Amino acid sequence: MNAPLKTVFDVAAARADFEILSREVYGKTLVYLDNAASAQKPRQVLDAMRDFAASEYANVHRGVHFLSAASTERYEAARETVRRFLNARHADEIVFTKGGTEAINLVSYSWAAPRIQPGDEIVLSVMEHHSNIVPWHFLRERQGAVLRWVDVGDDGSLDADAVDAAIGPKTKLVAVSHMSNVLGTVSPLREIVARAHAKGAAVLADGCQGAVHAVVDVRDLDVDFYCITGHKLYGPTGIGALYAKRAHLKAMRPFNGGGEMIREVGRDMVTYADPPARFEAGTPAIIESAGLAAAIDYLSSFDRAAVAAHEHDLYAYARERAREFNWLRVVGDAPGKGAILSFETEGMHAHDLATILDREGVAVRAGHHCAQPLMERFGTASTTRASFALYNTRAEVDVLIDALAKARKILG
Amino acid sequence: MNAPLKTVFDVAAARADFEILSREVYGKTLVYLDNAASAQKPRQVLDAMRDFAASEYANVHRGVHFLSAASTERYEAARETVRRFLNARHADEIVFTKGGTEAINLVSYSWAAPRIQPGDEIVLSVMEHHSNIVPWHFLRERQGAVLRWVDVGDDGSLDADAVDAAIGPKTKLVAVSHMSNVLGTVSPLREIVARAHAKGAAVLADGCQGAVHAVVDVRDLDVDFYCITGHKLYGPTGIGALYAKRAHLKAMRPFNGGGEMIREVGRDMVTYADPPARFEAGTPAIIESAGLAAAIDYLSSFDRAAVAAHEHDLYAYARERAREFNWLRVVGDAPGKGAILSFETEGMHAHDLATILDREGVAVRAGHHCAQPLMERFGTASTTRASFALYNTRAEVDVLIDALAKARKILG
Amino acid sequence: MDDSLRELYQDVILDHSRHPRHFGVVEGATHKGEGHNPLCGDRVNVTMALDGEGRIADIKFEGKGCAISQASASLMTEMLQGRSVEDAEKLMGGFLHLVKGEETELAGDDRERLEVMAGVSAFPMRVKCATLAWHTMKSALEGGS
Amino acid sequence: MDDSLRELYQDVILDHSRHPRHFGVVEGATHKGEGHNPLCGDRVNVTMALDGEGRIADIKFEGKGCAISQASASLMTEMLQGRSVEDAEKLMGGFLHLVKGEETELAGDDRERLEVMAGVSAFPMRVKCATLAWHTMKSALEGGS
Ligand SMILES: Cc1ncc(COP(=O)(O)O)c(C=O)c1O
Ligand SMILES: Cc1ncc(COP(=O)(O)O)c(C=O)c1O
Repeated sequence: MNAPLKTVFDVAAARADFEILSREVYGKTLVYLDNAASAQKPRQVLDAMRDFAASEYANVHRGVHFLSAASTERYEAARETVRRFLNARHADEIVFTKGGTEAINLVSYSWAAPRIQPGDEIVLSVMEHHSNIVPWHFLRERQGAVLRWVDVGDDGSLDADAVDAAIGPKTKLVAVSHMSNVLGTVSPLREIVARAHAKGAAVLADGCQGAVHAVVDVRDLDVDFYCITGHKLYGPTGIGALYAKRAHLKAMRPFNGGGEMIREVGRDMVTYADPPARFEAGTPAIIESAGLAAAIDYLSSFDRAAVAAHEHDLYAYARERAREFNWLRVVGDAPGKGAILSFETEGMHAHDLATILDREGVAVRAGHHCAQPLMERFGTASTTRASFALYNTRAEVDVLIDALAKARKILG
Repeated sequence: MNAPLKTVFDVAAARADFEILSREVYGKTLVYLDNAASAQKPRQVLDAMRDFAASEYANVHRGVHFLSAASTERYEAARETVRRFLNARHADEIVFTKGGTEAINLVSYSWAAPRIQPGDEIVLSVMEHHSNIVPWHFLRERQGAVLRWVDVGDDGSLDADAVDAAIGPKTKLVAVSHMSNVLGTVSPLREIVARAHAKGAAVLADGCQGAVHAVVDVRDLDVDFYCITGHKLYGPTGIGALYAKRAHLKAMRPFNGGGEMIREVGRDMVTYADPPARFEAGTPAIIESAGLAAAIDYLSSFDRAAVAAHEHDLYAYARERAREFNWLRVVGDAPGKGAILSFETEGMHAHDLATILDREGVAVRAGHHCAQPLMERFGTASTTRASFALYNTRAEVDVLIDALAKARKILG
Repeated sequence: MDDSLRELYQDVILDHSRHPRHFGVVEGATHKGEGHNPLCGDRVNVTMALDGEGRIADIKFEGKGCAISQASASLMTEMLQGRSVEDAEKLMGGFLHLVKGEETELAGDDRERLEVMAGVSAFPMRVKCATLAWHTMKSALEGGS
Repeated sequence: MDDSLRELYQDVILDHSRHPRHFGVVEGATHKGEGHNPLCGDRVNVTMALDGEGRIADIKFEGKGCAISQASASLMTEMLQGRSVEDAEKLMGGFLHLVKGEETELAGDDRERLEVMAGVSAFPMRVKCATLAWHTMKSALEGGS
């Protein structure tokens, strides 16, 4: 599975793995800069899924026959791949989910809901994605939890002291994204965890963006819960994973009920399987697990630091070139931030801009990016966002900049 | 999308669509008879997913750019395909889920949980799959619901009168499988619905098996909730769907919280989107939705009645040939049942049998089939199950019978 | 430059979006509506005062949004001022067809004035932007103040 | 017939599974355990009476299951009768390695008698069947009665 590490990052070679990147839209070459919404998938991932489905597929677990054994092995090997990717201690600390959103909801329903008393607090940053907000709003609406919000600085940075200040004796959980999908801000996660633990609060890190752009070590971070999603990791849709410390999982009640997650079912009793099975009711995303493992293997085949440097170069170049436009205001400029360029444009609405960029072949996202509290913080309803992946190039940044200039001509 | 209907079912032509069927295991041709656990996928499904991912993929909704629009269109077209497949009135009555299990849990969490008072009753048949039992056990454990069980006859048939008798003034829901995954029994669903409605109870039908083998018309059935799962329908893993009457969906609270399912998110308030978006938090199984649509199109390209007749012929032939063995007792022989042959074998344990069959290339399932209450009803811990799909043949039944005879020689 | 873009962002549209007519709130409105575009989070308010004969004596809108939604709201208010409720509903039906690229029952002067919005039909993802104000107007008429 | 099948279902195994030794419940047991194989729903009970010196004076099992699990339980009880708790744990370690096809520390007579179970290693899905009774015995020793 582990190809030798490529130590210099060769973007042209990587691009060749992504068939979609050579397609055209409206007669222009596609410039895909909507990676924070979802990344494209290399042929290694698509091949892995197709080959698996066409040659080894059956339902997992409980089956005695050859294909079922092969599928089960493949599925559990994917769990081990995720474990390694996050450097979790045990494979049984990895629960497969349908995506990042479900992973957070699992924590909300299975860990938090039975533990939350009215007045208990959950600390959130204002830069959270709705997926790391709404599950906590449920606890507010249904059980009287109190949400305590931590602001970010004007540059979008999140300060561990500010988080610390929000944590009180009634704080049960700190829920914070590892990397913001709008600002690119990378949270001081290790420090936040230390502060939270010192006060007896657990920490959930939303790693849907963070795990894509940097090496994650959940043991070093000492985080209680960490979630990832396949489709942003160059992997398939329909799969994600939750890391949770073994002790947490053991103490958590089930989320969905169904096959595979039980020990015994009677008419008036039911007992549950041990983790991680307890949290994987029903037939899991079997084929997608092979795709996720292939995606992680793909990403891991590169020197991650070289990829990060490449992405940072793209961001820095785009940031620099954006200075040409005095009508463009970048939102989020924290030190060490990831390769996401969000901006407002004076007198031009993000949607009009995105429509014009689209006709130039440039795919960006315009809107609130599922982060309305953050939009409110920056006094806007929407921004335009160009987010970079390993396969993007400086030449694509140039296309973006030219397209922005054109849009200005039309709308300005 | 709609190829002309093939009016005579040509099993050899269909087999050619399933690459995996020509593989060998242990040097023997694969005879895949574990279809009730999960069906194999035709190249039409695998191609649809791969082509989509390699040429049109982006995240759905909220995106202004070309690929996002194309993906959204594809995703919503899949919803329309499911609507048509079930003959639902409106596409917004179809909610995509990660599978059959999640669909039932959605009803349990979003519809039932807020409506169940201690002592309220849920009526279940003893032949339910754990996925249609455990979510109701949750309501028993957490909210004091009472489960009322309806027995099946010795031949495995489910009687509408028996269901009716179990429905009382405190019954909120009748949860029953359309077709049993162990017995093959087809429930008298239309009658059950009429009886339940007459007494003010809603009906959830677990169609994970039923929808595979017969044409479903949720309007004619007048059922309140109906669920399907992709992987048994010759489609991908990681996707399923819930049909629910529009009025139910409108009145239901959200299940998972996250992106796409909100209208507005503030620091101290949240409002939710209309159905079906309200129940589809986060990035959905986008690529899988194209696969599911392709699977439904594939199945619909055949004369369904001809497929059903073919499957029934396989069952009848296997049933007949099984009479050669006086040590084999069939479990489930209800009139009109689907193509599932479950049996006990005197002096031979199902797992030993399945292991020997496996070495002959024959994949069957042995165990409790996620239906422990049913096993208890029939006084056994496990059965062996051969379940037929459209691509199976009489010749494969012969291989099964020969393998059974061999097993008897070894174990008998 | 792409023809469909030129058609979409023609001068009339940009002028309406930059200098929206009937921007504000009708004092003593008899009907109010609030609309929300989940695609972008944009919002629009429509206020109206109906006279005794079911005519829209006054109509205004307020809100922030993209050029399409602003222009559409501005054009709508301009056209509906003084028209009957019945007219408003007919115009809306015709407008929806127009921006979806379907056969439209709009005719004469109405057709001519709304024609500037026809370019939206080449941009399916933007149709909601164009129809937001109209839907809000309709729900205001249905819901009352 | 497949060699690995012949190896798995050799006569000794089938004999043990058809005529299990030490089948039943130890009266006045000092240690009890209940095991459950989620794969098939099979169950096994192990009861033991330990004497003052930490020896297994009596051991029996009860339960239904596949040939592999029954034979394994029968063989286990036969071998552990009269052995020390320490021995039992060592034997278990060796047995687990054996059925997984790994290097095993079993030797001499123990090795010879358990060798009949080595065929399980070619059937990874069945390893749990073979180890069920042993795990149950271990948890009985740990948990007490
Ligand atoms: C009758 C029945 N209901 C529910 C399920 C669960 O569906 P899924 O595996 O898609 O979660 C299955 C299959 O496992 C089934 O056979
Ligand atoms: C920071 C962040 N958290 C959570 C999510 C939700 O993940 P998913 O779309 O896999 O449900 C996303 C992406 O949509 C995200 O960017």
